Amino acid sequence: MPEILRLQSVSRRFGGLQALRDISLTVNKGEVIGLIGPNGAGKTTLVNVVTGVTPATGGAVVFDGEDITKVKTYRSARLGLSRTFQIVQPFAEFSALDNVAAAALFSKPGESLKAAREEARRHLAFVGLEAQAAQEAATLTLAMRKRLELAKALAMRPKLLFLDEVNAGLNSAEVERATALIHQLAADGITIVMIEHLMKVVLNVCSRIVVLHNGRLIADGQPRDVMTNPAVIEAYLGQQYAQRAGVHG
Amino acid sequence: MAETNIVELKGLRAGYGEVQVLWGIDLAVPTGEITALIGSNGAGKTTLMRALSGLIPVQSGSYLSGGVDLSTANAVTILSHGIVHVPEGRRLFGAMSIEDNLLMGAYSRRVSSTELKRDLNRVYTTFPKLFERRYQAAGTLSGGEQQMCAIGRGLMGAPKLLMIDELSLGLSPLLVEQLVAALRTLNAEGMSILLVEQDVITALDLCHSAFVMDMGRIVRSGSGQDLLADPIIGEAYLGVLKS
Amino acid sequence: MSRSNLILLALIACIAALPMFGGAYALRLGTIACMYAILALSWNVVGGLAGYPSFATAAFFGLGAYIGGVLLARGMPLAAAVPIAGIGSFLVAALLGAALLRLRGHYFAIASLSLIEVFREVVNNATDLTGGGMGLNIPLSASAGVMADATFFFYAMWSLLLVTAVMVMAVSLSKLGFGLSCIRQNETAANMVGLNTTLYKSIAFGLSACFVGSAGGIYAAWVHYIDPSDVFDILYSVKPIVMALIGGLGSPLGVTVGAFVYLGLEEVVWRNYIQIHSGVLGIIIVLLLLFLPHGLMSVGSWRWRRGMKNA
Amino acid sequence: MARSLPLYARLSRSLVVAAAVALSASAAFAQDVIKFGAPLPLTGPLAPEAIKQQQGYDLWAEQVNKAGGISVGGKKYKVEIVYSDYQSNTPRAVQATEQMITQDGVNFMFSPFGSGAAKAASSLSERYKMPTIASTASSPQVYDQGYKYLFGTFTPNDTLTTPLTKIVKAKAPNVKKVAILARNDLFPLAIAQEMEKSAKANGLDVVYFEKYAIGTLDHSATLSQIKSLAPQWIFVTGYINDLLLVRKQMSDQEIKADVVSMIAGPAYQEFIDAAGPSGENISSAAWWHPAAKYDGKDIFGTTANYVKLFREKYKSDPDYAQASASVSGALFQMAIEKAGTLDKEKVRDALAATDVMTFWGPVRFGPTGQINSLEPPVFQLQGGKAIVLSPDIIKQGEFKLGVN
Amino acid sequence: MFAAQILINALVLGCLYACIAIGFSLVWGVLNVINLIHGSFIVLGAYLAWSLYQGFHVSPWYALVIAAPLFFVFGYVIQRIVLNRVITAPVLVTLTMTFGLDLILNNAMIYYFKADYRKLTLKPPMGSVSIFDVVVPVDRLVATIAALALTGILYLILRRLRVGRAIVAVRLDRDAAVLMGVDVNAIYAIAFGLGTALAGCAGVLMALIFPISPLTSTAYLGKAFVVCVLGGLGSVSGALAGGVLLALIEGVGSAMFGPAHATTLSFVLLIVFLILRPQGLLGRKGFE
Repeated sequence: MPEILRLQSVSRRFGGLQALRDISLTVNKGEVIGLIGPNGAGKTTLVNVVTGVTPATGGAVVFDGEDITKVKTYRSARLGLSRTFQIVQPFAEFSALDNVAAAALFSKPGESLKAAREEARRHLAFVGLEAQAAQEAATLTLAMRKRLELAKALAMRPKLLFLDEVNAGLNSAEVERATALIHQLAADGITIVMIEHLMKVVLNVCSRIVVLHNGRLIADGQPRDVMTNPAVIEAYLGQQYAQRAGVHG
Repeated sequence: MAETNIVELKGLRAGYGEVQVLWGIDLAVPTGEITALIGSNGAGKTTLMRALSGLIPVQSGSYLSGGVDLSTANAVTILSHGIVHVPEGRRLFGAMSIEDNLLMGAYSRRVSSTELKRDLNRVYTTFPKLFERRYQAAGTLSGGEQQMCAIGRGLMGAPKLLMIDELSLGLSPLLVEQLVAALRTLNAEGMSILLVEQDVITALDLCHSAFVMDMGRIVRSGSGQDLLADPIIGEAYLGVLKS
Repeated sequence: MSRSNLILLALIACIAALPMFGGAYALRLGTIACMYAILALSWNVVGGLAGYPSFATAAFFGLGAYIGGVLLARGMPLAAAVPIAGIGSFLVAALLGAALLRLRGHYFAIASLSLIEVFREVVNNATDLTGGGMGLNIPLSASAGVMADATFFFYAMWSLLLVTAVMVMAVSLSKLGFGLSCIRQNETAANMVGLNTTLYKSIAFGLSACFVGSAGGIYAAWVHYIDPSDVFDILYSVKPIVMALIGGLGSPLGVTVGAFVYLGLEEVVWRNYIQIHSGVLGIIIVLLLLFLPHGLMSVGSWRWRRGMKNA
Repeated sequence: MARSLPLYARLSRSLVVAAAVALSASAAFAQDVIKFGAPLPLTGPLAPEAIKQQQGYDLWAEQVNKAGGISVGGKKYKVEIVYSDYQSNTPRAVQATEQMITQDGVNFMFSPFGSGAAKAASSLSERYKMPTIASTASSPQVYDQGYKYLFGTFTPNDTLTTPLTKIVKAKAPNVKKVAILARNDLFPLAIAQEMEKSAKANGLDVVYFEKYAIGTLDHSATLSQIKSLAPQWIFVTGYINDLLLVRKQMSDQEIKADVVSMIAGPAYQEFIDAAGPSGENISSAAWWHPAAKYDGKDIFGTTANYVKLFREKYKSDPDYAQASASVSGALFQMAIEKAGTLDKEKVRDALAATDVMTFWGPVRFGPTGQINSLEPPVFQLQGGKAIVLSPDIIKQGEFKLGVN
Repeated sequence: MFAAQILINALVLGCLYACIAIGFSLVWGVLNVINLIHGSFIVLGAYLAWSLYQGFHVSPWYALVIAAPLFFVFGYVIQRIVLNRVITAPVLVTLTMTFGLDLILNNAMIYYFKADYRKLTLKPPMGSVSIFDVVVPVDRLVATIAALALTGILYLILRRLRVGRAIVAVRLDRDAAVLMGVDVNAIYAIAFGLGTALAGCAGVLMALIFPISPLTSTAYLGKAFVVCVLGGLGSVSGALAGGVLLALIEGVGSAMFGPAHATTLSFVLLIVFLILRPQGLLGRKGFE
């Protein structure tokens, strides 16, 4: 499979804190990758660095053959790199429709507002929010806002989609619905990197898992292999659990 | 007179503005015990702690401590009842020295300087590292030292109930062990502890009893050992190993 | 076209009838009112739509007045000098905006405030071109009498107001306005959907400066004499904001009504309290902010209220 | 405080009087009052000047009304002055002028303060054919616009600097190098430029000529630089606060020179009071000085009488700004009485034909309307008092060298 | 020698600038409010010193002691009654609010004191001291020492006192401070009171040096702005560094390019600093 994203020794430092150390990673077209790790491991920072929200302090990011390390966020968004936010970031005063329309409008130069709204309707329908199209984003429920976030990301016709905890705070029915959507996107050929805490979703959806811990990449491979990797279990669930898993396993 | 529960919640609801996060929490923290609160990210644990310490208002339901209704109390009043919150991410005053951070912990208590000295010394005895660096800016400490400082700052508030959010976050196992040992000692001296912890085993091994949260509700409670064997823990939290 | 925009156009049309009713003094007040409405509407593009608390209005007013004034003094006709003042202000603002609009909140406010100071001192020291502290004399256009002159400048300012209002409405209905609104609500997210926020903010800053600068150009021709401390007066920055706050941020109608209400109040206060009028003005500002924080139009156009949060 | 309280009380009283007059004017006695409009910068940076202007106008109005009023064709008219605050803001000044002409129905106008605002407002006077006297505009550009209705009581700026240079040249042969420091503002800068011209014309070497920004708080660097150039004559222009600051910092830095001149500070009593001993031997020039000895035909009579009346009312000595305001009123009064009518055209012609001695000096207006009959006095602070050095007819003492 | 004189001038003036700015910086840092009344507070302090000296022969040193509590209460009350109601509003609102308050205070001063210039002239004057050829006026020197003492007192308050620690804590992390039981509104009022007291004391010192008039308030405010941005917000050492830097820029700038350009230079530098280093020279690192 041809690669779509390559990280070469990417680092990010916040003052005294080394949030990312020397991360090297390749993402191939059509993959669905789970990016996991305990709280504070650096997952969101990684996504921020790739999307240009926080610039890397070292290393390089190559997207679709282009070095985007120093490229501004809006440029990489237009290149086909899109994301959702862990804490949803809607345009609060806009209707759901206009939220999605904004994404359709600005990701493609020359798009008209009218055409963008038309397109937005399709994406809203896809995530099941057509009934809420006229509703102000701030008044949507959390689950709806998460789906809105997804519709926004899709409206940008991404080549690579980062999903940052799309399921956090959702109930199990909502999670199932979201999982189905992700499956469908993967089937449509969109490359996906998802940060996810719900392991059942990760295992259900992802073909590959990457584990971060304390800013380091500690595992990268098939779900089975990664999940039985003692370093992962120790990092993710604590040393004692790792020992017990060893005893039982 | 000793109450059996230092905190008792019935049907507590809270959230941020229009977004409701907690949907009726029933929970009791027994006096003198260590209670753990576990659950996945976004389950509402931190929100619950913020409601308990008065950082966000309680929308409805009851919140009693020692027979006193605290549901409408502000942070200062709640502190005066000995309920002290060590927040997630430590939230130290980074530019202030360790000692100044500790002194801030005692801010709400109007006590003599000798008493302050004594309490400071107690914290320094518990965490000797802090004493060594007491004039160093808290922001320059390592993660483990920061957590010690945060707990120490909490201790300076003379807590009856110490609430710690994410004790082990970002810490090495050795450090976690040290902190756990310190908490056991404090508990043995009579302090009640409410712990939010993502290292499930650490939490369940340490606590007397635990509550499992999901989607803003308490979905299970029981002793630590019972819960370790409970399949719901796997559902909510440890799904990974069961597959 | 929304109802409030139609009302605004109707309001502006009504103002055009002023010369039929008022004398020269009324026309002067009308000219001033149109001028401030232009400043407030222009400010609204940056402050209301994009949510950046700009205090740079006076800087571009002065800049436009001086560009216009210098050209007029060298014999250029008004019809050429004013557009050049507008375009010049646009370019300067757009370029500066690219650098300044990276700042947020307080920092942006101060930087934009400092622009006034910098521009004033630059003009002050460019004595050969601007006359520096001696001020700049602008020759009278062939005087056709009191009323003719007053009417001419009234209509000049009125036309600019009309153009400004149409511009502001067009912007708010366009992709640009849509993008600025995104920036106000959530700049990170706006970047994330592929919006070139720097470009949009610069254009907004430039557009706003363009009409302010043009107003400055007309003003220079109108008063015949400008000096740096008069045209680079911080009140030209503050008053439009107060007007927008009175009317309710964001809505062009609200801002325009706010401008007229404010000037009406000021005229009354000024006439009746010579010694303490600026204090009375201060009291009005304080009371307004305490008791009517969302402005007069807050009942009518509640949607715009949220703009305040990000402002 | 001791000084300001009664002053404030007086001012508010005069306002009350003015208000009362205004009220009554609108009623039955409307015809018996002549209204003069006076836009003043009561607030903003020029506020101190506004107070002086107001004092001058008020004193004149009080004297006229005490004497029964201005007689026009045998009928006595009381004088009323309509004030307005234009906030030291030129467009406001113009607006206020138009308001007074069109709304308040004033009969005659006084210009707003300074050359800039007077010029801006003068076009209105011309359009409305409103006789107007500018009591504080010296710049010839104000007058050479070809306007018929504008008159001014200040001679051009060079009439201040030229006699000053002459005296220095004659009495201080050691002076070779001049340093000029000017406030970057209309009047101070214009004076400084005249000074530069007259210094060069007299063969002096201008070793330093710089402007300082309005609102400058500190001059120490500038003064250090001037000190290093060792000029024998230091010439500074600005408003009182600037000059006080410069003087203070000069003595702080122990800067000495044979001649130190300041315009316009030493003409003001406040400057003399505040500078104290450090004001000694500072020279200056102004359009008028209370030491002048003119025997006027106006309502105030002799200069001495004017000073006496002023002292009685304000407990301080008048300076040129106050006197100019008063004489402007007196000139109007004489022109109206001579014309025998309130007709604006006729009063204008009477003003243009003015040739009279006043407490201010001989008054004749040139073809542009600017006064051309005055020889402004040069003076020097000696022993805490301003001593007139020229012109010879009012000379009080000799020029002294050395400012420490 | 000329260079040495410029340097000494700048050092002395810089400390005075720091004194002008420090209260402004405290309020900005802790309350996140750009306090446009600050300049008028300074002028009011100067009038207090002048009135006490002219009317009652109270020396400015005693006036400092009188001004501090008076201004503290004044500031405390203004914050509690007016500012606190809009404290969480966006910068536009708080800024416009302080602008309105400034109009009121400044107009009141013009009304009461008139706009003319007063000067507090000590009798006898303090003169100057000269070392080699470098001259330093004694009153500036003394005012500088007093200014340093004031900043030192503020430093001690913030470092040593319980309430000072709380002010710093609120500045660093408002929510965490609430968790410590800090009454944020009270701390805001105290910080604003302290800022006002510092402005009043600065005014007393400035009365020794500069002519007094309500019209000078904008000049003081302008200096405070630049010093804060250059030095960094809410930090005593930052204010000192910013003050000296500004004085140096002005001094050297006016010697090199002429005094008319000194102000321009300082404001251009302010904008450059804002864009490149918004935290200022010493911002964010230190709090003291």
